[in-house]
Amino acid sequence: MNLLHLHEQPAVYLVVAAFLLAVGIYGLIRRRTLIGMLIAGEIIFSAASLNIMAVNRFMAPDPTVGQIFVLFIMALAAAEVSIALSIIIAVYRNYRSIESAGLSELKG
Amino acid sequence: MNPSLEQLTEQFTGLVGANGPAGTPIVAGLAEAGPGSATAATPVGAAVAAPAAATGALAPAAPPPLSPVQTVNHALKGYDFDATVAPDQVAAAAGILDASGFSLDTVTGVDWIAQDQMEVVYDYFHPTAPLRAVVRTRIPRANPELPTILHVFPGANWHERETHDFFGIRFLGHPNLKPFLLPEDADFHPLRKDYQP
Amino acid sequence: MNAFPFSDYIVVGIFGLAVGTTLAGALIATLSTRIIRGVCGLMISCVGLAGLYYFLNSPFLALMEILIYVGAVCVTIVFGVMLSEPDEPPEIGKRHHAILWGGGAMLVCAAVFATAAHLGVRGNWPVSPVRVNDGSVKAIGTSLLTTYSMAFELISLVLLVAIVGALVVARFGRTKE
Amino acid sequence: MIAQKDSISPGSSLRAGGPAGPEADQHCPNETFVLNLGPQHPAAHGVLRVLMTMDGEWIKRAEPVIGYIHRMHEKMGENRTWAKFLPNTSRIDYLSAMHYTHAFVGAVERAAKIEVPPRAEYIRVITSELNRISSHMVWWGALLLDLGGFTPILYAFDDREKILDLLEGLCGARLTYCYYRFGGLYNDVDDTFLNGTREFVQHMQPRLKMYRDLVTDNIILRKRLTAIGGISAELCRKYGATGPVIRGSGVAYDVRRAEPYSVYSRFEFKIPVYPESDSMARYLVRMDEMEQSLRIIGQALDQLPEGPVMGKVPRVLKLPPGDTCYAVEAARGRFMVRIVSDGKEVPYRVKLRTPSFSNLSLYEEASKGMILPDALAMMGSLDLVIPDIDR
Amino acid sequence: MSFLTLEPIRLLLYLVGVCAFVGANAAYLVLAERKGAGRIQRRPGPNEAGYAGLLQPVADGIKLLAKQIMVPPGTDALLFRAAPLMVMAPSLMCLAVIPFGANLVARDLNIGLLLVFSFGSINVMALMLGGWASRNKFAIISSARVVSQNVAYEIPMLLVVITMLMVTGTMNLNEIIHQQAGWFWNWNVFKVWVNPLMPVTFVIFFICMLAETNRAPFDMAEAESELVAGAFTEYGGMGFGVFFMAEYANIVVGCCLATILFLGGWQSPFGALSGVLGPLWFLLKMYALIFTVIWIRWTFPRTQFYSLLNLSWKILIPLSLFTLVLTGVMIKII
Amino acid sequence: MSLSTAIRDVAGGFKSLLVGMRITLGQAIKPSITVQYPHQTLKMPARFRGHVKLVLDPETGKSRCTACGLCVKACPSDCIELDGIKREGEKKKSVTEYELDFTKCSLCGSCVDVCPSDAIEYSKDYNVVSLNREDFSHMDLVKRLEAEAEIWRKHHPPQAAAVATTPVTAPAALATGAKTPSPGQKAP
Repeated sequence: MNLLHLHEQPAVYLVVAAFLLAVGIYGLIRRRTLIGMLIAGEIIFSAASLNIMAVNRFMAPDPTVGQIFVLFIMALAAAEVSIALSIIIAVYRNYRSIESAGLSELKG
Repeated sequence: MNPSLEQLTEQFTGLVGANGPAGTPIVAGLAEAGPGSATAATPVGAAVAAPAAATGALAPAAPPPLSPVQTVNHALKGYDFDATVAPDQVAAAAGILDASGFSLDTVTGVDWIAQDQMEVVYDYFHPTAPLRAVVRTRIPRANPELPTILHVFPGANWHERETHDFFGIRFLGHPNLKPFLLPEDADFHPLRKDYQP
Repeated sequence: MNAFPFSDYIVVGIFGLAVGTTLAGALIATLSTRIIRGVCGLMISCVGLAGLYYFLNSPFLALMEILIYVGAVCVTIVFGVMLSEPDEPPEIGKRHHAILWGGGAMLVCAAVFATAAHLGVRGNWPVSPVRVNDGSVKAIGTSLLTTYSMAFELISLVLLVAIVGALVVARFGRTKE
Repeated sequence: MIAQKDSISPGSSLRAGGPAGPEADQHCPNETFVLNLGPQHPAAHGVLRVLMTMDGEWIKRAEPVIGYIHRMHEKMGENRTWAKFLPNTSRIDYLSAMHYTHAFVGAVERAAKIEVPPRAEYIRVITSELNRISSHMVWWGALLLDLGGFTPILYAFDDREKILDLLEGLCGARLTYCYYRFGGLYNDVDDTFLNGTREFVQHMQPRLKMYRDLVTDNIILRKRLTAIGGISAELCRKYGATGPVIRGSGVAYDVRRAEPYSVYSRFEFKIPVYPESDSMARYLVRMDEMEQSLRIIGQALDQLPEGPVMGKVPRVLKLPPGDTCYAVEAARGRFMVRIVSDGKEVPYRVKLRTPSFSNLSLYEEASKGMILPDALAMMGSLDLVIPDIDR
Repeated sequence: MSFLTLEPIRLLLYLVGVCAFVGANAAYLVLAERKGAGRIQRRPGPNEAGYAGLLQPVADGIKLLAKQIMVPPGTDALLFRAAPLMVMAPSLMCLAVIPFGANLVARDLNIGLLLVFSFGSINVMALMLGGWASRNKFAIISSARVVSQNVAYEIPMLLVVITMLMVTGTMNLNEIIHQQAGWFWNWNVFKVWVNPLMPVTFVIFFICMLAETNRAPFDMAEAESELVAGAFTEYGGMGFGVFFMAEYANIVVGCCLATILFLGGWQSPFGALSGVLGPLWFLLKMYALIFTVIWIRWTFPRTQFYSLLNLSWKILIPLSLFTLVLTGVMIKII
Repeated sequence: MSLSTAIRDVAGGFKSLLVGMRITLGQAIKPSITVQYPHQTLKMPARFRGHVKLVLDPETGKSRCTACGLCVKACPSDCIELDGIKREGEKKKSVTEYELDFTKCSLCGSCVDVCPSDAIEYSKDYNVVSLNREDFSHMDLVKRLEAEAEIWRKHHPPQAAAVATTPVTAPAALATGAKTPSPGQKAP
């Protein structure tokens, strides 16, 4: 593997994406506030996008498909954030807390 | 809507009684140094400025009786109506004036140290009629307390606080008699005549 | 294509910068106790990711990443932080619980990372010999409005639903007063 | 980097409002915070402090805290002779010093029965109205500053400078005139002043039109002031608000008409009244008042009689015992001086009833539920002068 | 191949050039603003430092540099320090794709327009973080305002830009300018045969540009009579100075964009002389717009925050949507 | 609100903005009206009230003040201190010390009003500056008068100047005295 052509190696992108995924999962587990979990979720989204883009760039026959799919993910992420935040704010208004542990009473 | 002086005189006479506020310790020295009507009784011929809205009937020319409720020549005194009431009647007096559409001008005090009294003066003006009314009361200097008129005129809030600041007069029922114009930790009352800085 | 002597090194350096930014941002985003810094980490990570997209021959997506993530998502999250509790609450419960949980999470993540990275590096990914087009903005636009018009419509629908839903939910919280 | 474990994080101050009392249960979170506006804040003209309890940008309660430049003028009055107190009066409301001096001089003249020559009265009216215009110009510029328009105050000061030059040429001072004396005036007017005032009246008409085009008709200003900051006539009455505030609420109360002093009864002028009782109404009242003041000045200049400007005043001024009031229409409303004399050379009590004090006292009531920019615009439309409140 | 044609060297030169351009502009636009305000208010403005006050920016800069940068206790010091940089960097980025002349562009990107907007959006984030990190109530209210305002005005602005994309069919800024060659009626703002409402579109763009750059009469973020200095309340010295410079850099970018999209960029109004004199025409148009911005600031009072949002949601967005649809229809018909 | 009124409102509002911009542009092309203070100065009007100063009597070249103390009594802020002695052969006292506490003075002019011999008047100095507080809290008016008297002496025939120093013969000298410029017109 030539170090000077690192940016043309699909494996590099895949490893970075894997790292992002792992970090995102860690955050999702360890974060105890909803917003923190939301951020971790965004990282996981990023990992997926990067993975798709890498595959799209190096292996796919039609490089537009991956881009369109990533666009789709971005739109989803934006939608998700707006919805999630409005829920968080509503929850906060009602419970004065956005700790995920405190929300168990929602189930009842 | 606009009240006449006769109406006011009548209402206030009903309030304080014909012979003066019951139980108000008006000391005899009033005519000499107090807000006596001696000057108001002089003829209007020596008018100072242009004749004011002279709706006021002239005070009687003879040496005036110390009537608690009287009309005054505006051109001489700057107000038309002068009533002396008992300390516990100030709110009722304010109620009468409020019903007649008066507006609170100011509340202030005068420290009559020689007579060991404090005078609290309520000035009223009328927004639509050319009328000015003054309501005064006297309270003992040792225990300067009288009821607030806050519930009649909410604007009295600041005036009463200021009067409390300057004279130490306590307005019973006032919710917030903290130092107002004076520093927050002020425990002195500068307009008392015995105040030493 | 370039006669400049060190151009390769520069390119690799910039690439390393992008990778580093992405990873560091992601770490900040998940590890910092302050949510606001977490958002900043997300932002940094997204900027780095935009750089990676650029290297992946897609400047369009790179710019969209910045426009959407930094300009919209992060701003929305910061706004949400302002309107609600800002920080991670201190750990409740016993210390060894936290260590246990942290260790467990770390293990899981390490496993995930190892598997995915192994697959990425060792996986025998077939490379398609033919390329239909160059993946330019023009090609994306054409495909979006022809072959993938469904996706396009879905994006707009999702966004519309999101707007309406966010309004409804946030309003509901407000009327509770 | 992760070291910040302090209990208060940035921004938590936004919600660090009142203590969560029993009524603030979890379903009705108390999301207020206290904003300390002033004593040094650009919108607090001078050293006024307003403690605002806010819910977001909405004001739940705005409590003015005053007294930062309290100087106890009333006690000063008890420590010096009547004449020595005269310079103090122009320092209470430095922007309309003439009116304040007028009230004190008038009260003493009324009590001592000093006759003022008619020429002096006319000149008092002219200078008072000039002073009113200059005061309104400062208000106009300052209100626009509050609203973020920077240029009008300089245009207003350009015109105000002309007034100040006139008055400086007349009595030597630009702000704290001390021009009226018991029984008359400090000195007579000269032709420079009379011609200058005539020129000024001519000059102001197109300028007022310019003000109207530039600011009054401006859509942004209209949006900022119309239907905002309502103060009802009843509220004005209960709080004793006077001047343009009550006239902007549809009540034609003007001391110049209600208790005509000096020679105001000899002039024709309208009392501008707007019934809308919003900030714009107060704005328009003041703009119209400038025109009316110009009208009065014009009439007074035409009718100005010849004669002395100083009446007969005893060398040692001793007022008869008793109390006397004298009220004038200052630029901000009714200013009343109540003097109590015990027959000595020194006042027994001087009470200064200032308009801004009463006008501000209704602020707490009127600003409930407004948003911050509107509340500040309303404060601007009240035309506060802080020394006038604190005295 | 000369040394100068080497891409990295060229880019480095442009980097220096852009930085110098922004720096000079930020410094001297402050002076121009103060001079302009002086003219409008009939006073000379700063005129003591140097000839006619020309050294005033230097004096100001030295003063700001000499000041200690205070970080208030209890704030997030890192974010507090990072915010000014975050606000400055994107405006520099944006200038990289602005074509000042036919060949005078640092990076002639195919999607230059998108780049300007994507980096322009970082601005909001930076202001918000600065306000948040200051731990000051005025600053937090201000940053909340910044976000609402920017969200409200980004929509009509992008709608207008989409209209222009439909008219021009490209996101390459230089190409947009090329399309407006010829006499001045070929400029987009006068192309009423494409869209009768083109001047209105330009006005919408200009208004949105004012709002996006937080300029008077839309300077709710730093409404000094309400919020002291808004998000910058706690900043002093060069921290404040950088925010201040970034504000002017943003105005420059905004006016550049308006010039390119509507006023024909470096094209001369007479159909000739736009080759060598191109940059001159460009700067002329840009500074004319900047002068208008200054002129507006010193004429009007500040708008009220909620009517500001109303203006966007109730007037500008419907209007820009209408022009968008109208343009689409017109393009289809022609 | 119907659409037509909405459009009319918007158009009217826009027009009002344009009118405002026209006005400011119109003002911008007019010359500036400010006075560049250190470079240009204004002439103070004749009645300008600056700090008080002792008047130099153009006939004697001395102060007219008789140290009667009326101004001290009239001053509301107690900022005048003066002292005088009765010299040999003079009917009245003459001032030896006149200190004004300018930090307290409110320029009300009561002292000038009450002065029976017109010995004090307002100076036209408005830019009295000092780095030293003492210069204002103890403003020595006699010293300032001396500076004026110095100029006065220069403009007078030597015998008059000589006479001025010997006050006993002053009336005789003044009878022959030349015309005097009025030093009051020249602020130092």
